[in-house]
Amino acid sequence: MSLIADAFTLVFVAAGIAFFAAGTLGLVRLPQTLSRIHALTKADNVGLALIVLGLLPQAANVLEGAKMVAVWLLAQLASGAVAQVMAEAVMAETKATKDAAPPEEGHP
Amino acid sequence: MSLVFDAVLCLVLLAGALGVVTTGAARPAVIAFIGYGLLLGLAWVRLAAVDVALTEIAIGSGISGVVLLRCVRALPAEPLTPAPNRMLKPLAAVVSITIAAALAAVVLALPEPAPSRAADVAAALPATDLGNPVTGVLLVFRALDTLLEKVVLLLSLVGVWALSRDPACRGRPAPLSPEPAPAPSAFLARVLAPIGVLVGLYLLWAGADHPGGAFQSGAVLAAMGLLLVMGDQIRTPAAESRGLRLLLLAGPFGFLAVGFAGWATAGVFLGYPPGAEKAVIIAVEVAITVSIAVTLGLIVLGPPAGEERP
Amino acid sequence: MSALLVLAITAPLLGLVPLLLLGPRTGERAALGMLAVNVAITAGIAERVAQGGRALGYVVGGFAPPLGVGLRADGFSAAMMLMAALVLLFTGLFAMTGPGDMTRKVKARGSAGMPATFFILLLSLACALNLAFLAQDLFTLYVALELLTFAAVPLVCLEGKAGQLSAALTYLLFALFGSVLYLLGVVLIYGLYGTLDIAHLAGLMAQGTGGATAGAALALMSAGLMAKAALFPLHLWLPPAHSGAPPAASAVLSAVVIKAPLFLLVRLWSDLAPLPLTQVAGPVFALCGAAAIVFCGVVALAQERLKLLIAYSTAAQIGYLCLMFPLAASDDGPWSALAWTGGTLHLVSHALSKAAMFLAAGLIAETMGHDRLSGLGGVGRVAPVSVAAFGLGGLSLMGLPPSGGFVAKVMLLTSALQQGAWWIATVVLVGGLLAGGYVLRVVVIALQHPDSDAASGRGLPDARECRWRALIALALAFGAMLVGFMPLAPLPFLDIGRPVTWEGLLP
Amino acid sequence: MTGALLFGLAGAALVGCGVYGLLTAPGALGRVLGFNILGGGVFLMFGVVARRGAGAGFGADPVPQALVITGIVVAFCATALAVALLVRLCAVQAEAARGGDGDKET
Repeated sequence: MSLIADAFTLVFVAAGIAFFAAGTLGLVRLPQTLSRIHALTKADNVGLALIVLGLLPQAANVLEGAKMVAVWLLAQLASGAVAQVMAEAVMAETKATKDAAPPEEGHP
Repeated sequence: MSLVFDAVLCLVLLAGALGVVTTGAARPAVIAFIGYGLLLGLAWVRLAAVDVALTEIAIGSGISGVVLLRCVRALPAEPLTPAPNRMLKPLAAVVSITIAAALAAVVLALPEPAPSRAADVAAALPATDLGNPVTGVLLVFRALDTLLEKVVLLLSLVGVWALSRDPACRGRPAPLSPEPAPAPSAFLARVLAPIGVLVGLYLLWAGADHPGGAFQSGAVLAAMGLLLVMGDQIRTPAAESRGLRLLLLAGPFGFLAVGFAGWATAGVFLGYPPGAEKAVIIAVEVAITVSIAVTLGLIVLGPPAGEERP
Repeated sequence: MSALLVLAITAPLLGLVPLLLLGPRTGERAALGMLAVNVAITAGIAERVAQGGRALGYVVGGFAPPLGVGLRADGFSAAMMLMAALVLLFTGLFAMTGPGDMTRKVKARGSAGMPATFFILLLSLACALNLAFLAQDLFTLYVALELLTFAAVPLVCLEGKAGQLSAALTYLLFALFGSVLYLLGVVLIYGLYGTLDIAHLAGLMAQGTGGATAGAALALMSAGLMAKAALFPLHLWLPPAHSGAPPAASAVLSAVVIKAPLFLLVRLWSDLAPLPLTQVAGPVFALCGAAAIVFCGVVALAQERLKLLIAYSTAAQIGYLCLMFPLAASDDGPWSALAWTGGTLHLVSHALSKAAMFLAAGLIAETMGHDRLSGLGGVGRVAPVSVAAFGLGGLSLMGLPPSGGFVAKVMLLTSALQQGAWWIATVVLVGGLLAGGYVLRVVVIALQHPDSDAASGRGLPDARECRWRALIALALAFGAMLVGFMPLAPLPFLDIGRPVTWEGLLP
Repeated sequence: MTGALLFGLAGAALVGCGVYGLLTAPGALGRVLGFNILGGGVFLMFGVVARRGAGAGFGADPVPQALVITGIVVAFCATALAVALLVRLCAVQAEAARGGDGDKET
């Protein structure tokens, strides 16, 4: 039983790490900020999900497992919302530079 | 195996620190610093200091990061930097490496077995009815330090407020952003803030017996408050508000009041009434958590912008 | 167990409540009341120490060191506390909104009382200083130093001008660098001995178990304290910060704030470090002190602004304390005790005279509208009391009788000559000459006939000095002179409670 | 215990990094960051001392841990005050640059 659980963990965590690595590669190599954000959020969310899933059999009790799932859910929520906010900021910035207006910094 | 992990962690930590100090531009340096803070938190977990790890991540990396990022935005894009002396960097490198090497030698020479107060704390802790020894040291054995450090926190807010254009420190802090909050921010604030407040309260409640406590909880609560401000869910409070001032004073002066009460009940300043130690300690923790949360939040928001003219 | 020690730390804090909750005028009165209470408490402590002939102690929370933290007042700390409390009270009175301050004419000149924030910072300073003089735990002392920094830095930039802000920022960065170095020393000490209590550490260190690490820890802590005390060569932040601040702020910064790290330096090297180590470190400190006295003294001579001149004089005068270390660490019984008394007495008398001089300089600058020395000809006619306060305070800096500075410097000089330390004696004399140069230069300009100031082509303004404020400065200057009526002998009071121990003080 | 030693060496190296940052930083913000790195290294050494002092059923000596928590909060206060000063200084300087040669110091 524990052997199966360990194998399950090993496979899923390894897969999760692969996704994280891919996301990081995207962050480093992709040319545009928007595509970077895309790569990072998508790949990392899947990666985190796989790692949490892989670790679930190792949880000592139900509460601990529930905490791990909660961590994943909160990360989902935060990364999704933050990615959108950042994307909007990037769009606004590119628009501002296109209009050739000096970017507004600080408060009026 | 764990030694390999520690070694890798140390190397990444160092790389992060080097990244912070060698990156020329302000924004990447601050972002690298935030990442460095998270890694440092991991190092604290490896050193069996979970309380410190929580504090480091919440305050040392999280709230400090927000303060620094705000600073980057408020500074002019091209800071007026004189061309650094050619010789400066190699010279500085030599000095720093010498210092690091000397310190490393000192660390290696620390005595074995290491002196420790762990046994004293273990002997005295049962009398306080607490399960978390760090909370015991902070709130009972070295309560004077903690009380005065609350005053330091209050004083740093006074220092920030003293930079207001209004000498009487009135009005609300300038908004975090001149534009209305984007929809995802508002959504995040509405959904995440209640959960975050719950987490903060849990950290406070757990702190008596498990890792956690007033600082960690206060930092999480402050972060949730800031999230609500960023999401336009609440307005920044006015600095002259009597209620706000009371919240700021609750922690340090509540603690001080308990200290004086200890004089009456336990016969010594900052003592706790025999038999009711834990209840009183938790009451103190609640008061200082509230003050920490409000103070941290206000420090991030910055000096009040002066009295509003209707 | 003496309750007064706890009150000395907590009473100033209680004064913050009305300042933060009630109106500025009520808060200001409460703050002044608390500063007066602080004087009463510290006087009470000094009286108890003198009466009992031994130190007072208090164990906070009932947990004895090394697990808990203790407070302890010996003769030296009682003297320093009383001095600091007096300076803070007088400065508070100087800064209050006085009669006639609310008129528009005075307000336009910017001479009204200080804002409520100033009094918050002043009370916090009182708490931080008392803690620094009383705490016996190296980490509690760190908290005290930080409290001091956070109360002192905003004082520099209360008016929010660009020069003040950048001076405050430099000051803060130096102070933070100092704290980190100090903390690094603390962690090494804890790693070596597992305790931070000074009395316990003194016992452990005397056994000589620490080796080079203990020396490194003490050196790091001292370097940190030197950065905070603006000791040469870490003095660069002091002149802009102390000269740019409002006069009442400059007075407390120069008179008492830098005295806390200096006090701790003395604590570290005469109470904590074992004698052989002090004998090694002493000459290094003396060299730094000599360089401060000569270098900063010469720079002070060349200043064109009155407040900058006084600030450089502060950087020079703190050098005298450092001359004391090698003299006091020798095994030469009475003569080393004389040097110790001289050095510590210098801390007290310099505080009083420097506070008087900065307050007087502030009034002179306010009366004339500027503080350029070239335009101050004849200021003695419009600000006679301020000039008198400046001159009397200057007596002490020059080391002329009757003044506290005279007694302190003669003690140092005698001890140096008796021990054959010729170079230290020479530095003491040269420092006195330099101080004489820059103080007399100001006094001569102030007493000139206004008409002789033809170069600037400006007459004296119609304004007159604020008389009651000038009298406060004069009172402080007289205080510095009163210290001069001490007998020229080791003062038994300052020696009460040494060496540091908890024996007989724990419940 | 060797793990603790490793972090001790890392702490020493971080102190070196912080000193380098303080010495070479072009602006005040860089110095504040350098101070924070330096502080982090010093705190880490507290952690090492605590870990070495493990005993009596605790994974680490609780006293240095408590000291570090206090230290982190104080370091945050310092950072916040320095940043606030810097922001205000830049604002005042920008105003002076815009409004000609603004008010002269007295």
